[in-house]
Amino acid sequence: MELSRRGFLQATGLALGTSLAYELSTQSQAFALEGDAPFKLVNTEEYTNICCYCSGGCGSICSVRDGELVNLEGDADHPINRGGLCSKGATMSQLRNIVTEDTREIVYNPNRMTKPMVRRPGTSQWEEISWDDALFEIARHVKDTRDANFIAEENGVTVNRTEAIASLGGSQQNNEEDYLILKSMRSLGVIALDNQARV
Amino acid sequence: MTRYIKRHSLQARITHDVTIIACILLAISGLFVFITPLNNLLPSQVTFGIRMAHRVLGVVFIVVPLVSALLAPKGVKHMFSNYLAKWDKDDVTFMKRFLPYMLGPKRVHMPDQHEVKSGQRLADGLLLVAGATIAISGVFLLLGTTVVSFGAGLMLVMHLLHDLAFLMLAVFGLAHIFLGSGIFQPYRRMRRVMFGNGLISESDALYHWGHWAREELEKGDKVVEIKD
Amino acid sequence: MSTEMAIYFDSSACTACKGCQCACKCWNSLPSPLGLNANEFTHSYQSPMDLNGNTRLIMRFEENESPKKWGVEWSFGRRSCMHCSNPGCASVCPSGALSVDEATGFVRVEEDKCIGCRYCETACPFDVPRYYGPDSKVNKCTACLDRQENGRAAQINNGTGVTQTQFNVPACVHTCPPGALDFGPRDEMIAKAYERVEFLKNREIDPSPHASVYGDKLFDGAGTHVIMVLKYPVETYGLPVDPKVSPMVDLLGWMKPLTGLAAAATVAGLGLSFLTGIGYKRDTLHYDEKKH
Amino acid sequence: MTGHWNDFKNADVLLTCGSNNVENHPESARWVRAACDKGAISIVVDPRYTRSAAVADVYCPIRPGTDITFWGGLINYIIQNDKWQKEYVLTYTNASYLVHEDYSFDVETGLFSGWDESKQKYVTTSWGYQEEESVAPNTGTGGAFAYVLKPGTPEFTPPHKEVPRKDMTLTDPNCSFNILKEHYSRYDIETVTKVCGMDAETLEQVYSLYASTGAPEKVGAILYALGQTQHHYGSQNTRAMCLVQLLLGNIGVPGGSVNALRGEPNVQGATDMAMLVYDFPGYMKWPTVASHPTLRAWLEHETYADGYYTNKPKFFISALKEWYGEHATVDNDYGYDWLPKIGSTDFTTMSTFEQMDAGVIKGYFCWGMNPANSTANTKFARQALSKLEWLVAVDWVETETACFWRAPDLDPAEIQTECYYLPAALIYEKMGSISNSGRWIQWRYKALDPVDEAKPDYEICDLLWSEITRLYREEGGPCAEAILNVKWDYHRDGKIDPRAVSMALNGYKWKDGADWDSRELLSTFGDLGADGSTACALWIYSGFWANNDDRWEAASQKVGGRALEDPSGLGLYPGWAYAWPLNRRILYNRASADAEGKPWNPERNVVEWTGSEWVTNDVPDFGFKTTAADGTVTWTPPNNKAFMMLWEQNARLVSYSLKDAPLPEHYEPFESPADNALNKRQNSPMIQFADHPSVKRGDRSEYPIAVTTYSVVEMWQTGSQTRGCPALVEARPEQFIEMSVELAEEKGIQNGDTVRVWNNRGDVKLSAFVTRRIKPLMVNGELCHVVGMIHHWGWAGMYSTADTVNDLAPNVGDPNSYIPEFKAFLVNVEKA
Repeated sequence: MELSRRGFLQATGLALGTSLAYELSTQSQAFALEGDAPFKLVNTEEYTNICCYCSGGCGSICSVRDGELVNLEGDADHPINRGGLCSKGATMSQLRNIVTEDTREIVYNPNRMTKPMVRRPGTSQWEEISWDDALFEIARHVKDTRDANFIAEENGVTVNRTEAIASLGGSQQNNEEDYLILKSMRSLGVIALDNQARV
Repeated sequence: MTRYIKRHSLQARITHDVTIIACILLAISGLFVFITPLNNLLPSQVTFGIRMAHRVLGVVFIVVPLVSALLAPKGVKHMFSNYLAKWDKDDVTFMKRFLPYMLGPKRVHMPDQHEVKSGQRLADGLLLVAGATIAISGVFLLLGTTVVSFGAGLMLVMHLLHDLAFLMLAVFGLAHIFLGSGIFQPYRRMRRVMFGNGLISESDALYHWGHWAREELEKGDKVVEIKD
Repeated sequence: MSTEMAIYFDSSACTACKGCQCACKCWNSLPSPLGLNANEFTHSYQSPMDLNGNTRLIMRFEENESPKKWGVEWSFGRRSCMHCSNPGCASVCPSGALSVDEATGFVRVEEDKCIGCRYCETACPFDVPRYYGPDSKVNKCTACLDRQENGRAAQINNGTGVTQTQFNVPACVHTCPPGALDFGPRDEMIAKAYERVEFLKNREIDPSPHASVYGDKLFDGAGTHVIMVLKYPVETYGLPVDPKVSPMVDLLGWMKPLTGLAAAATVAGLGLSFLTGIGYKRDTLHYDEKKH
Repeated sequence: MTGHWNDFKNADVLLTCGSNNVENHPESARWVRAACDKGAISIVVDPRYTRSAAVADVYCPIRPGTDITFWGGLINYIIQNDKWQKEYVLTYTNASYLVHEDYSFDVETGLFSGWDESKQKYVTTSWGYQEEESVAPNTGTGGAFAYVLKPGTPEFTPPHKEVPRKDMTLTDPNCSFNILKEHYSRYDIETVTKVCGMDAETLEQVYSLYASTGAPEKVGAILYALGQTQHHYGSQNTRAMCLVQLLLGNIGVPGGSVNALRGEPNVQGATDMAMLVYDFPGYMKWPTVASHPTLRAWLEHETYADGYYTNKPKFFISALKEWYGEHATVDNDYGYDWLPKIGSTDFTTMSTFEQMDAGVIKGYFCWGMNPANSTANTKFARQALSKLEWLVAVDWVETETACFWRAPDLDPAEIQTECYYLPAALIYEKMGSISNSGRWIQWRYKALDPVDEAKPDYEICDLLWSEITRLYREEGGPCAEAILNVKWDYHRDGKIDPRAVSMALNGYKWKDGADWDSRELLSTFGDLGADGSTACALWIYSGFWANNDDRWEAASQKVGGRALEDPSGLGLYPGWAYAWPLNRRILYNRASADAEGKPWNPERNVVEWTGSEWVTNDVPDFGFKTTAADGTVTWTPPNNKAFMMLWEQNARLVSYSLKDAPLPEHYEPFESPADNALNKRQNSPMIQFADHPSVKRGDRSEYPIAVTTYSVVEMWQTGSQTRGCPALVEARPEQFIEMSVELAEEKGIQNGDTVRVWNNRGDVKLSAFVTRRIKPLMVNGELCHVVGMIHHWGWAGMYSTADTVNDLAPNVGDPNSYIPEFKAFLVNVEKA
């Protein structure tokens, strides 16, 4: 590497400066970690869960402290995965929490949208909406669409259906949720009810 | 009335003193890097502070003499001419008698010397070389671990140079302190030359640097008389 | 009581799912790039291409031509700290941040002691330690000694009936789906590796004539605490066949005692000098200009 | 699957075809390896040398979309080399049944008998059996249909059993076995290699290794996934695998089975629950106008004359009882009329986009799904979505569907759809049960509260339902009673509680006025009645939540079981979770033993007849004993009824149950680089949606490169979740197309170059991975280039975005499952 004398001096200053700045900026963290950092799983509560990716049904354990997820890893008891989790499974905690780049702090994953949103016709932005308003508006849409497109009879057969509403989903939900979705949608007369079994 | 010779200017003394204090503190803080168990004795805040101090002191150690040299180029020239002066018969005799003298100052007597005596030329010269080495390797290590990548090979060489220079500094620095601060009996009062007013008494000057003392006493421009 | 422990890696069983790579990140709270498309496109199944300040373990992919019918061999390797028995990194580490764990033989990392001098980077024959700028710390596999030491005692506080001790093996080993990674006493892991190599060499279909054990005998027998079963020749995995710690590292190792000795000798000599000088007296000298 | 994940370890040979199992079902690798460590052989057949191939013993290439040829060749090999398991085939399959005299197949037209050109479909009568006699249903005491006389049971006439004619000597050419033998005689090694593109030596090695499992004591497992199913003849692919396994005696045996490695975490549960147009929960049929205009018609059409499905009315009526509760009575046909009836128009996923485009569908709910990025021909799907009046996306993150109006090819200003995004809770932010591919129902405990305003799907559904019902109560509406009479009582302390739903799924004795604290939970569907005395939402789950003593605690229920004992050593783990039905770990396990009830291999002992009783390691899947009212047990000696879910109780070689063929026959993919070499018809006559204008079929003169699409381990589906996890994006940062060194050279493409891939439907750019793991194949004597693409990217998300690869896939599908053809179509490639 080549450095002019002046450049060398500048680099020296820069090196010293950055090194000092880094040392200072990380001082508080270094202080906090002083000596032995406490073990990650002190005073945690463990809850078992099942992986949300392929249908292997691998077991996982969530470690929780003060209502926050501290760790998630494979369940060593589980007869199928014996503690194992692939890259996706091993990263399930990141669906909720991620680590920031510079300060290595654990924060909620900003990629997740955690508020109800609405996008009005013709616009190009989401707007926040309260749960109550969202549910009210959606129920209104559902009722208006169903009532306007309800088929009570076809060739003398009672059919009680609407073809104007479709519902897609189920393979990401729990069984109990599937039943509620199925029951509500079918009871509205929905025929177009499908899930990722085929796509 | 006692006659004194002005041996070192204020600037020279400040430069020497600041640098040497930095050097001693660097050695101590460096020891905490060098000797692992020491590090383990202290809480991490303290070792952290020590690490920072080593870098700050390193800058002092390098910048102060450099700035001083830039301010007094003539002095630097003079200093180096002394260090690089030719060795005469007395110098050779001095070096031959050095060890016996150190172990028997009452019996062994040294020949007259010039402004920088031969022992100084050797030991302090090496101190200067070691200082420069440790400074340069230190700069490489600092840069190499922060803003640039020099590669493992060069860094290892720099580590080695830094450690070697440290060894030299340790050996010659201890000797320098032993003599310079006057722990060694014949060198009593020497401390003042660098850490005092920069004057040396006629008697001491004649004892340590006979040739130089006589030259100065004859010239007289650096001679001061002070009431006892 | 201390038992030499080791991490076992079987490249023939590894499916390169990168579970270990990700579990390492998650357990150790190591970040990944967060900007939009901020990761370097590696044009390879391998990503990232090498270890970095936030990545202590990667899966390595190597595609080679093969004399076999389909003409290709695809090997999966593990790139991380090998945990040498005589680690160059620990011997040059000036701050004690890297040291050999007496109980297990793994190379312990104590981040709070790291002074960011990066000596270890230069001393590692496997080019493993990486410096993490924002922290001014070096980053390398810790063998999850925190889990090894505390995991067994970690409490399972719930009503779901978890029975087995869960958290006491390294995170990468724990998460390995095909069980290509294992963890246990070093001699057992070595024995297991040799057994596996025999099995691979003698398979009726698709035998692996080049299969070998890596790590047990390196460094003139001192070895490492990661024991690998390599299905293909060693070079395939980007591993040095005969790694050596740089002689400079040895030289550096000598510097401490040498300096100590030299300093001690100097002090002793000076002490002697001082003793002989006790009672020294000298007449005041005067310069008589006329005399000369 | 009929087995389960741990069961792979019991196999002698494992054949993975149409799946990249170690990559996309990573835990399967543990159990495949467990088998191989004991000396088993693993084989991977795939267009690419995959991560699965890298750890397998034998790899065999194949051209995408030619699986039936591969399997047909194997069937032919097995029969020609006399490797079939004769006792098994003769005893447990319909090999000896005589197929209808009119059965035929014509190579010249590629059609089976019964083709109705005007209706473009088959009349399947000629695929059935020759009738020996007709037996009236037994409604007497002890008879299968005695229950129909119970008060409360709706009136219907149980069916007669048409007993098929058999020839146990297999001399009659119309024996099911002989028809099979004749049909696949065209599938010789030479033809197979010509169509599929592998070399004969490798193919014969694979055939010979796998056919070795025809020895009675040996067993082989087939592992497959969407590589088999995502074709317009996907159902026939799965049938072909079943035929292989039946001939080799590998179904019902530990270490055997046709193992569907399903892709979504609860796609099994969603299928069980019938989140499908034509299904009713528990593998029954949703009422259609044509076949089931009334409850009576449903019962008469769907009840089997023999086998376990003689009980089907019990399951159906119990489900209706749970649906409508006190409003379901025998007098109103248990509310049957309120259920919507399916008409003649199809509404499966691909059709829904056609219907949106046509303006029929106006509102759309998407529950954790992302069709704007995942369905075939997504460009068309997005255009269809933009015609909706409203859309509700319930998800964890902003999916491409939620923000389809931001798609690069659409202008938001022109889209009048009102779109709602409702934030859902993550899997560990809620509780509930989930079913894996091995039918294990397992419990997920809630570990913590959802972040911010996110809510569990069950709560979202409940809130919506209460808002909708409020509107109907206040305003009324057409057939409002169909909504207002629905029993929706899954609350505890005023809040929706999924455990109440678990009890509903499990089933309970109906008692007017009872609630979830007092209803008596049933431990088996054997206790269900067709008389309204029981309620059960999903009969096959009966028993998973049946502990009446601690009914709100999952850990006290079988679903929460964590016992690790495995007494048989076969990996059955009977105390871990609950495998439907009745905690049965291996379906059809009667077939694991010979005609006398002795296990084919004593090391794989699941059920065994000692001469006086059955000793069982698993819950028997056959009529093995009868218990009289006084508790006396009468053991049923061994018989041939190993498949009791079919009325024949024997497995079908020739089958009339699918719409498109009685035996799998090779047709080329909709867009194929080759002509059909096995018959003169290029595509299946029953291919769906091919005529829709959006399909825009491409020709091989313009698009000569065969492509297949697939997943990588680090990403999942459309990537909405995985592209939101930084560690995964770091591990797989870019979308790629894999191509051979030869093709790259021809096109001047270097590894890492951005390439353009296009056909009539779409045009995408992505990175080229030039690899030796894909090679051009010789097909019908011509060089055929094959490329492969992953499909996990879209424009949404903040860490990684790229073009939508599914724009390229053709929206044509299978007539039985309506699955799109993602796995084989045509594109062209150039350096971008």
